Order: sequence, then structure tokens, then C-alpha cells
Amino acid sequence: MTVKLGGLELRNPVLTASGTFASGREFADFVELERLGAVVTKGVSLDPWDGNASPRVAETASGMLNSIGLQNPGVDAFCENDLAWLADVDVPVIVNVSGHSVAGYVGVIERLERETGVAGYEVNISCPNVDAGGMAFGTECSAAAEVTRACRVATTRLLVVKLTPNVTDIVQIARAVEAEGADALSLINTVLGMAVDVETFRPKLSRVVGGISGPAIKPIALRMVWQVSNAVSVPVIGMGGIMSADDAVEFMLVGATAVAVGTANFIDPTVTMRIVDGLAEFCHARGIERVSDLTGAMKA
Amino acid sequence: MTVKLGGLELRNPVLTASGTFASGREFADFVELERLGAVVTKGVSLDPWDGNASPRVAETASGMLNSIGLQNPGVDAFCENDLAWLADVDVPVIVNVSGHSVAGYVGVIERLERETGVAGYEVNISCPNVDAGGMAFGTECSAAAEVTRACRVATTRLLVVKLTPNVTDIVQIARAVEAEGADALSLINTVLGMAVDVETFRPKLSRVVGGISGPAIKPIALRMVWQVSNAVSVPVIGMGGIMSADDAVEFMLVGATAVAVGTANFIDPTVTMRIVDGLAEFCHARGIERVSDLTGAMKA
Amino acid sequence: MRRCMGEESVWRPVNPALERISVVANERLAEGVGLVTLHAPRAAAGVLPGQFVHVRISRGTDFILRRPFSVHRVSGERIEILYQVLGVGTRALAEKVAGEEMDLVGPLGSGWRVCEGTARALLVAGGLGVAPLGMLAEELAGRGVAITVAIGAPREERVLARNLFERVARRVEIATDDGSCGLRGPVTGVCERLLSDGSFDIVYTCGPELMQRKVATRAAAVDIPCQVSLERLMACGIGACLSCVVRTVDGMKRACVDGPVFDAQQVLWDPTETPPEH
Amino acid sequence: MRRCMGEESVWRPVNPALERISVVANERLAEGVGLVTLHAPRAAAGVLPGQFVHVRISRGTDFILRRPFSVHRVSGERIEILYQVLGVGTRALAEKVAGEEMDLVGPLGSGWRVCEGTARALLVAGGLGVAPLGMLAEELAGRGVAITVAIGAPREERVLARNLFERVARRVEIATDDGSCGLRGPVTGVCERLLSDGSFDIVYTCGPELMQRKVATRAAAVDIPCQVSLERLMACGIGACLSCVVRTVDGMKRACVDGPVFDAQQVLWDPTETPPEH
Ligand SMILES: Cc1cc2nc3c(=O)[nH]c(=O)nc-3n(C[C@H](O)[C@H](O)[C@H](O)COP(=O)(O)OP(=O)(O)OC[C@H]3O[C@@H](n4cnc5c(N)ncnc54)[C@H](O)[C@@H]3O)c2cc1C
Ligand SMILES: Cc1cc2nc3c(=O)[nH]c(=O)nc-3n(C[C@H](O)[C@H](O)[C@H](O)COP(=O)(O)OP(=O)(O)OC[C@H]3O[C@@H](n4cnc5c(N)ncnc54)[C@H](O)[C@@H]3O)c2cc1C
Ligand SMILES: Cc1cc2nc3c(=O)[nH]c(=O)nc-3n(C[C@H](O)[C@H](O)[C@H](O)COP(=O)(O)O)c2cc1C
Ligand SMILES: Cc1cc2nc3c(=O)[nH]c(=O)nc-3n(C[C@H](O)[C@H](O)[C@H](O)COP(=O)(O)O)c2cc1C
Ligand code: FES
Ligand code: FES
Repeated sequence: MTVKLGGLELRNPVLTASGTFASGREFADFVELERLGAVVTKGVSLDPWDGNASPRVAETASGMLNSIGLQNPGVDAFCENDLAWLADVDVPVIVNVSGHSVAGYVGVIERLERETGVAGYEVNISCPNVDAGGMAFGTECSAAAEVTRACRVATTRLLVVKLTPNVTDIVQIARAVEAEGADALSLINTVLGMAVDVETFRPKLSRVVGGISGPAIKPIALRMVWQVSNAVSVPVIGMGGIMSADDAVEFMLVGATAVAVGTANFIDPTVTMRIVDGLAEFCHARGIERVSDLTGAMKA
Repeated sequence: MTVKLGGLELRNPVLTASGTFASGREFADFVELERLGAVVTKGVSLDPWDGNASPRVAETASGMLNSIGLQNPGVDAFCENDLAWLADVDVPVIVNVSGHSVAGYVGVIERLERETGVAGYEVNISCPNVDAGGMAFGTECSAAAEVTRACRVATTRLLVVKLTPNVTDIVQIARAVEAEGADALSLINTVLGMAVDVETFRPKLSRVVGGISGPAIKPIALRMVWQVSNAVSVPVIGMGGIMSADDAVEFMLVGATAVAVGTANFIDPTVTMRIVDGLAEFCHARGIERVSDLTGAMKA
Repeated sequence: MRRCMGEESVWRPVNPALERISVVANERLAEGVGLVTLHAPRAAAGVLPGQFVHVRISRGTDFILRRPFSVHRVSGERIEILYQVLGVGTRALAEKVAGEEMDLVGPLGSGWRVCEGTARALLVAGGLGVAPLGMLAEELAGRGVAITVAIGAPREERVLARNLFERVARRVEIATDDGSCGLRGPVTGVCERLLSDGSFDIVYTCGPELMQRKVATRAAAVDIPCQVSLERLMACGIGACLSCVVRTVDGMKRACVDGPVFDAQQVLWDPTETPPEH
Repeated sequence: MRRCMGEESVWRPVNPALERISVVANERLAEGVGLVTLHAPRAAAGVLPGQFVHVRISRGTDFILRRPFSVHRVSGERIEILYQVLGVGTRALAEKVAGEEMDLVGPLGSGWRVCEGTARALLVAGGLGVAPLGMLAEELAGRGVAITVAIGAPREERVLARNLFERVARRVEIATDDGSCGLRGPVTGVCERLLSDGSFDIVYTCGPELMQRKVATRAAAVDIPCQVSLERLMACGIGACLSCVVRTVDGMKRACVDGPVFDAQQVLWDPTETPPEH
């Protein structure tokens, strides 16, 4: 069941999607964390962020909207609490990194370089409010490249860059990021959307727009993982609406090396265990020796 | 219940979304066509198009994928059969226009200018395979502007341009199209996606990727209608996942002047009538005098 | 080719409508196969053999499209649907209990064409292909047509609607893959023998597409007209979406309104499927 | 402020788990209000007053999130949930019949805190706010605490759980908006009078947020500790998603794990809501 992400060998290809699993502690009653491929933590920034006003979530057809706004206590508190707790758990930890500026991203990484127990970073270049001319870093090749370059200089650990789907051509962004030395790509982050309450005439999120996640976006995510994995040579971590082992298989068939499970954790906190077991069964039932044989095995 | 689209006054804001209603004849058993705001026909091209190989549809969570590929018998056959049939129906007809090139779009319009019974055109600049460097016309401002300009020269009838959601910044495209004289904008067309059969390892669509429609894309569509209607002064026809009068209200609240109902026609062929009635009831129950008062009435 | 091509069918379809229906009974017939009886008075009164109904199994948005099913039998205000559990929709259908409500759009499609003067018909069914042939057999028998039926199935348990056919047919032949009932082997073998032995005015067939194609080839070889019933993924079911196209000698046709029944010779079979051995 | 702040509660929570449950009964109590009894042995054994369970009402993807409900009562292996039909989830819950299966994650949240020495408690409920107070009243009564309950409702029909409270409380006061039962007017009026008349060790309140805020203000005015139970939209229910945050004097807290019960003085009430008149 092992898969390789850059220099990292994972027990299996099932990861947690950032922001949906905290740092794992909240799931300790439901999940054997040691049986995950890796824990990808919630987004961490240099300074504490308050996040957005409530309501922060709304339900949509086969999905949900969120505008949490990357609320987090800052990297120091993260090291003290989350990393310290994770130190006793035998699972690779990939820290999801947020920033308002290139220096912000790099600052988080530099602080974390002083810690053991961090296997790698997932750089989230798809937060909607950063200082690159009001545009997210992830929607422009040059900005995406700049962040990647700066982070690459800051670490030799696994460097994953997480892409946004809200672009005309995700392949261009992926190529730009790969060229700057990213070891792997994560996709997709949430899709921008909104919803309105027809009784009150108010938007359902206080910030009006938010990110859609869940099964509704799976077809978009699959399409992008397929496009990107055909265009780059680094491994791709696929995510977006994975609810079952079959969904995970779908992502691997279109080219993902590993998968991340997000919103599904809210619906069934044990879901990652079901997917780990289900993937093994899927392969076993079909005589597929290595789960990695699924990667890119779609017959087009 | 009347609303205005450019120079055209519609009985009510409920239209049919192109490609989901043929030219109305197939719905004659279920719908009083005269009670629609307008019939928007399936896409028509200069020459007959065969469309894509089967399977052409697949179901996804709260939605469906299609890769019909604009199969149509060409504009001459359309005039002979569809327009002739519609001539006896008292409903405004907006013809959805497809093309592989600027000349292709213009050719369809020129041919239709010779016909009575056409109230306007909806120019579909979001078909995935056209000759503008493999990129859809709808994903580049300059190409979108060029098509609009050429079509504007060809007609004084209502000119609607239909935008694709598969772009980084739909507002830019909308502005470019408005600047070239479009009377109204339609959005959104389908969202690019794919799905894979995990039993056979094959894509569920023969063309691998297709367009997602239905409730799953509603939050994306609402967000884009909101963004665009705040940025342009021409009316917006909102669509994407409308299944009920409440959904139609949501689109109007974020800024749509009219709405179009697509995939829902497949699920309930009488749905447009339910929405026309439901909109009237919604307004009546709340003492809203004109349905057009809903347009942009969201309290942000 | 002799009789019954291009001629008018003896049956005339009624207009389709959206109809609220309720489950009267839902019976498991075999592993993964069920028969659901629906109270659907309008459809029951108007449906012709070979037509289908487009059923909204779920009202939620978990899966949104209707599912097409042939009407297997009609009795009074009820229609019967024979179904195989394949995916999310048929699984949900299998879980329906008496009293639950759904709705359908129907009756839809062209149905089997029967011409004046038809005296001897051969019906060839593969697996669930018996579904649209049940009503046909009863109606033909009612018109005094002599019917021979060949049914193919993987094993005995999956030989469906045998009683119905034995009640109305002159002769019923069965073939199973494992030989647990009737002959061992494909139903196309039985069909070939019947076609060379007897004489028929028409062959009606439904089942896996490759099987139908083989049956059509055999019928053509002995110059007997053949009607096939093709399955396609269907979104609208009423001719609007073009998801269900069938390539024919007369161009692209829609399985939902121009079919599902086609004259076999009209059909340009899918070139990606292996052609039948001759 | 006197007793019971920051001190340990007499109750200790158990770890939550995913539990398969089934509907034992589902009863309509009033227009849009129901009481569902669930077989949920693990939750029943471990749940504390004021805790909630996170229920997956639909297994489809039509609406995917769980719905949080307070446990109203426990009896044996069963828990009772008092619910109001508001949207798609509670509508689906209202349609559940005996025997249907669901699952829950629970017991979740902090629950009401009860300190050693509590002798007299005032419970103030607005509308569905009675839900998490039912079990509290029973447990407090079991510990010999003298309970006074004030219930507010729009009209008589909507005065919920009256029997339960009358069985265990020393005194039950009712206020309805239309005066069809008890006093006419808001329950906060009753609460104010009770607080100035009697003496209590603690006030527990649940209901619309503005009402809870008013109750808290009144309790603070007479220097009695008050616990409130706050509702927030909840995605995960277990502290991971940060959708349910509550602003407090100690920073952002999560209603699902740090609450839903908070000491009233900890809460920084939503500034966009109109403040209560003093
Ligand atoms: C005119 C017509 C009449 C039919 N009559 C019957 C009948 O009487 N009894 C019966 O059991 N089935 C019948 N079918 C097939 C039936 O519609 C499908 O099996 C059903 O829609 C599958 O739904 P699902 O959600 O269970 O499967 P899905 O989860 O949608 O799909 C499961 C598998 O079934 C395939 N499939 C889905 N829909 C169809 C379809 N329309 N045609 C062929 N394959 C499909 C899919 O490609 C997939 O491989 C008929 C189909 C047509 C077009
Ligand atoms: C800890 C906790 C305990 C609760 N206990 C009970 C209880 O015992 N009985 C009961 O009837 N309800 C209770 N609720 C509220 C209940 O969870 C919501 O009413 C329910 O989730 C609505 O689901 P729906 O699908 O019917 O409504 P939706 O269609 O999701 O929404 C309908 C309306 O209800 C509002 N709403 C939705 N979810 C919540 C929520 N979690 N809190 C507040 N408002 C919401 C929405 O904003 C919307 O205006 C509790 C909520 C929490 C957080
Ligand atoms: C509540 C919530 C919070 C999230 N927070 C983060 C985050 O901090 N950093 C990040 O890169 N992605 C974040 N995401 C995006 C997810 O990691 C994931 O990319 C997305 O939700 C799609 O996967 P899913 O459909 O399985 O949820 C968040 C998603 C949700 C729903
Ligand atoms: C089967 C199908 C065919 C379509 N054909 C066309 C078309 O010919 N021209 C066009 O502009 N849009 C076409 N569309 C897009 C719809 O008009 C509409 O923009 C989209 O489906 C979103 O709306 P909905 O979610 O209500 O379906 C088609 C959509 C579907 C599902
Ligand atoms: S199913 Fe839509 S045209 Fe046949
Ligand atoms: S509901 Fe997810 S943190 Fe509270």
C-alpha cells in the first residue's frame, strides 16, 4: 500500500485534507492516526489569524460552502500545541502553510525548520485575500512561481504546493510551480461559490462568497488532476469530494499518487479508515499488487 | 411578472436553457410554451454537426456531465423544422448560436436574419472545440470581444452572449463583451469535469471530459452572476442548477434579470411551469409588486 | 426482406405525461433482480408493448436523473417493472416498499411494431431482455399470433418471466450459460436453430447489444425482419437532450423517441463492439 | 458572582463514537414539532445533560452534513430528541418511521456544569430551548436540587415538555406570546420576576440567542451565575472545522467542544444583534 511523494515513503496513499482534520487530535476517538498515509494539518500562518465572521458555513447540493478564513493561532502556538501532541504519533506530518505575502509563507517554514517531526509542507497558494494585488497567488503563474521559489530556498523537506481550481488553465500554474522545484502538487482547493437565503434575502455566508467542497466538486477535481498529472512529472495529491474508497480509486486512475480526504471527515469521522481498508480490498479483489499501480491506470 | 432584456419585454423571467429544451416541441405535452418568458433553442451551427460519440452523459453528485458536442442539423434545417414549428407558438424565440470560427457564428446569424420569428440570439462562446488556438472563445477577452463585435454588426436584434465559468476572472470577459455591444449576458454554461468508472477503468464519457450541470454547480453560478451583475450594466440571464422557484429567486437576488432552466427539464419536464407559478406566489406572499424588484435585492 | 417493414403498426401511442405513482408491491425474484408493481393508472391505460416509463426514484439530489424501465406487464391500473440492480438508482428502487410514492414520465418511446397479418413471431430474450417482451407476448397472443420464445440467462435462477411466456407461447426454449436449465450455451444458438427449423414472420429481440446484433444477423441471413430494442443512457427520455443517440442508416436517431425499438437493418452497430462471428 | 464558576462539574463526559441507531418512535407534538425516540445504547449510557448528538439523517448526497440535536431525555437504551422542522434535514427527520436506521456521532459537547452544593436552580427555556433542559431537570431533581422552570412559547400548543418539568420541578411558570397559556409576554419577564423574588444558586437557559442574552443580563444584575447553551451552524461537531465559533473573553471558542454550554459572562455577544434593553 506504500506510495512515494518526493523523498517521502508513505504507508498508504490516504491523507487528510488541510483544514478538515485540525491536527488530528480531534479525530483521535475515531481514527488510528498511525494508519494514515500522512496527516496534513490545518493552515498555519506566522501570526495568529482570527478568521471571518459567522456564519462561516452553508450547505449546498452535495457539498458545503466555507469561509473559515484560515483562523489559526499562529505558528508558535502551533508548534507548542499541535506539533508537540503529534510528536507522540507515528505518522508523517505535512504542515499546511498560509501567508499574506511571500515573506509570510517563508517565515512559517523557517520557524518550522527548527522543529523535528515535520515531514514536509503544503503551501496553500489559494487563499482569497493576500497582498499580491488582491489576486490570490494561485491564480497567476508568476506569483505562484515566486512563492514556490522562496519556499524552496527555505527548506529541503518535502515541498507540496496546493493549487486553486478557480483558474482558466490549471496546467499553466502547475507547470510554473513544478519548474520552481515543488516536489508534489495538491489539488484541488475549494471552488468559489455563494448561496443566498431566500427568506431573509441575505447571503448565507457573512463574507458572501466562500469555497465549495464535497462531492459536488469531484468531477471538477478529477478533471484537473487528470490534466495536471498528464502535464507534470511530479506526483499529484488528488482531492475534492472523496467520500469512499471508490472515489479515491477514481482519483488515482486519473493520475493521483495519493489522495486527501476533506469534507467527508465531517460526515463520517471514521471515513479515512474506511478508505484505507477499502483501497486494500479494491486492489486485493482485482489482483492488483501495488496500490500505486492504480495511478494513471485509466484507459482513455 | 414582465422583465426587460434589452429592447425585448418578456412575459416573465423564466427562460429555457439552450440544449436542454430542444426547440420546445418535445415539451409540448408538458409545458404551455406561451407561458414561458422565452424559448432559448438548442445550439445551431452553419453546417450540420454530428456531435460526439456515446456515452455522452454521466451522472455525478447532484449533477450530470454531458459531452453532446452540439449535435445539430445546421441552420437551414433548423429554419425549416424548428422555426417553422415555433411560428405558431406565441413565445419569443432566442436562437442559441454555435460556431467553430467567427465567420461561423456570423453565418448563422446572417441566415437567421432572413427569418421572422427570431427575437434574438444567444451566442455560445463556450464550446470547448473551436479554431481559436484550441482555446474556447469564452476564455480570452480578445476572442470573446471579437465574436461579439462581429455578431453585433450582423444584427440589430437582441444579442445575448453566453459566458463560460471555466475562467479565472469572468468579470473581465463580461466587460469585454459588454463593451462590444452585447445587449445581455447569459451565465453560466457548464463547468468542465469528468468521471471514471472504477469497474472498467474507463472514463464515463467517450470524450473523457464534459460539462457539469445541475444543482451541484448552483453555488458557482450564483457567485458569478453576482460578480458580473455588479460589474456590468446590461441585464444578466442567470442559470446553473435551477430546480425550483426558490432557486430562481436566489439568482434574481444576486442580480439576474431573468433566469434559464436547464437540466431540471430532464428531471421534471413541467418544471418551468412550476417555476413561473412559484415565482408569482413568492412575490405575492411577500407583497413584492414586480418580480423585477427581486433583481439585485440581496442585502449584502 | 418481406413483411412489416416501414408499414404502420397496429398500435397507436398516447401522449406522455408526468404521473404520480405508488408502489403496490416490490418482490425480489433472484439475487439482484426484482419485480415492482406500481399503481400508475394513466400509464397502464396507454402504454404499448416495448414502450418505457421514466421513473424518478429519488426526490433528493443525491442522484437526480430519472431511470428508464420497460413496462413488463400491465394489469388493470398497475404496471409491472422487472429490474436488475446495477447502481445507485436500481438499488434505491429495490428498497422501495408498498405505499411509497414516486413519479414517472410516460409512456415513452416507439414500442414494438406489429403489422396486420403477422401470424408467427419469434421472441429472443437475453437476461433482462425479457422485460419489454412480456407485454408483447401477451398482446400478440391476444391477437392470435403464434409465439415462440427463446430465453437466455446465466443460470436457472436468472431465467425470468418463464411462467408468463409458458402461459402464452406455443413453445419456450431456454439456454443457460452453465446448463443448469435448458441447453448449455448462448441463446443465439437456440435462435439460429429455431430460425432454420421454423418459419416466422418477424423476430423481436432484446438483451445485451452484442446478442441482439447476432440475432439480427441470423434473422437477416434467413430474410426475416427483426426488431431490436436498444438501451442507451438517457437523461431526458423525451427527445430533447440527445444523450441517447443511435447511429442508423437514416442518420442519428434518439433511442428515447425514435426507439428504443428499431428495425435491425436500420441500425449501424457500434463499431467498437466486437462484431458477431458468422 | 458567587458559586460554581470555573469549578469542576459533578459530571464527567465519555468519549464520543460513531454509533448506528434506529428509530423507535417518531411522534408529532405540534405543528412542526416532533419527538423522536432512538435506540442508541452507547449514547444513552454516556450522555450528560446539555450534550448533543450529531445525526446523519440522510445517507444520500442531497444534503451531506450531520445535524446537531440536544439529547432531551434518556430512558434505558433510548434517547429522545425534541425537534423543530426548519429545513431539509429536520423535514427528513420528521418523516422517519420506526425501524429506520441512521447513525450519530456522540455524545458531544460540554454539557451543563453542576457544582457540588447547588441547591436551587432556575431553568429558563424559550421555544425549543426546552430540549437540552429536559435531561438537566431530571438529573438535578435526582440530586435533590430544587428546580424552578420558566417556559416561553408563542402559544399554548407550543409549550413543550410541560409534563416532564411539572413532574420534577418545584414550580413551573409559563409565558406565551398570545397569552393562550400562562402569562402573556416574553419569558424573560417571568425570569426577571423569579430572580428578584427568589434566590437561586444558578440559572440555566436555552432558547433564542437574544432571549438567552437577556436572561444572562438579568442574572448578572442579581449576581447569580448563569449558563447559556448556544446554537451555531456546525459542520464537524467535533472541533475540527471551526465553523461554530463563539467570541468569548478568552478568545474564539468552538460551540461544539468548548460549548454549546458557556458561562454567560464568558460570552461576547454578537454585536450585530440588538442589545437587550435594561
Ligand atoms: C428504454 C430502456 C428500457 C430499460 N428497461 C429496463 C428494464 O425493464 N429493466 C431494467 O432492469 N433495466 C432497464 N433499463 C436499464 C436501466 O435503465 C438501467 O439499468 C438503470 O438506469 C441503471 O440505473 P442505476 O442508477 O442503478 O445504475 P447507474 O449507477 O446509473 O449505472 C450502473 C451501470 O449501469 C449502466 N446504465 C445506467 N443506465 C443505463 C441505461 N439507461 N441503459 C443501459 N445501461 C445503463 C451504467 O453505464 C453503469 O455501468 C432500460 C434502459 C432503457 C434505456
Ligand atoms: C448544539 C446544538 C443542539 C441543538 N439541539 C436542537 C434540538 O434539540 N432540537 C432542535 O430542533 N434543534 C436543535 N438544534 C438546531 C438544529 O441543529 C437545526 O435546527 C437543524 O440543524 C436544522 O437543520 P435543517 O436541515 O432542518 O435546516 P437547514 O435547511 O439546514 O436550515 C434551516 C434554517 O435553520 C438554521 N439552522 C440550521 N442549522 C442550525 C444550527 N445548527 N443551529 C441553528 N440554526 C440552524 C439555518 O440557518 C436556516 O435558517 C441544535 C443545534 C445545535 C448547534
Ligand atoms: C472547513 C474547511 C477548511 C479548510 N481549510 C483549509 C486550509 O486551511 N488550507 C488549505 O489548503 N485548504 C483548506 N481547505 C480545503 C481542503 O483542504 C480541500 O482542498 C477541499 O475541501 C476539497 O476537498 P473535499 O471536497 O474533500 O473537502 C478547507 C476546506 C474546508 C471544507
Ligand atoms: C445536455 C445539455 C446540452 C446543452 N447544450 C447547450 C447548447 O447547445 N448551447 C449552450 O449554450 N448551452 C448548452 N448547455 C448548457 C445549458 O444551457 C446551461 O448553461 C447549463 O446546463 C447550466 O444550467 P443547468 O444547470 O440548469 O442545466 C447544455 C447543457 C446540457 C445539460
Ligand atoms: S434521452 Fe434525451 S434525447 Fe433521448
Ligand atoms: S462544528 Fe466543527 S469545530 Fe465546531
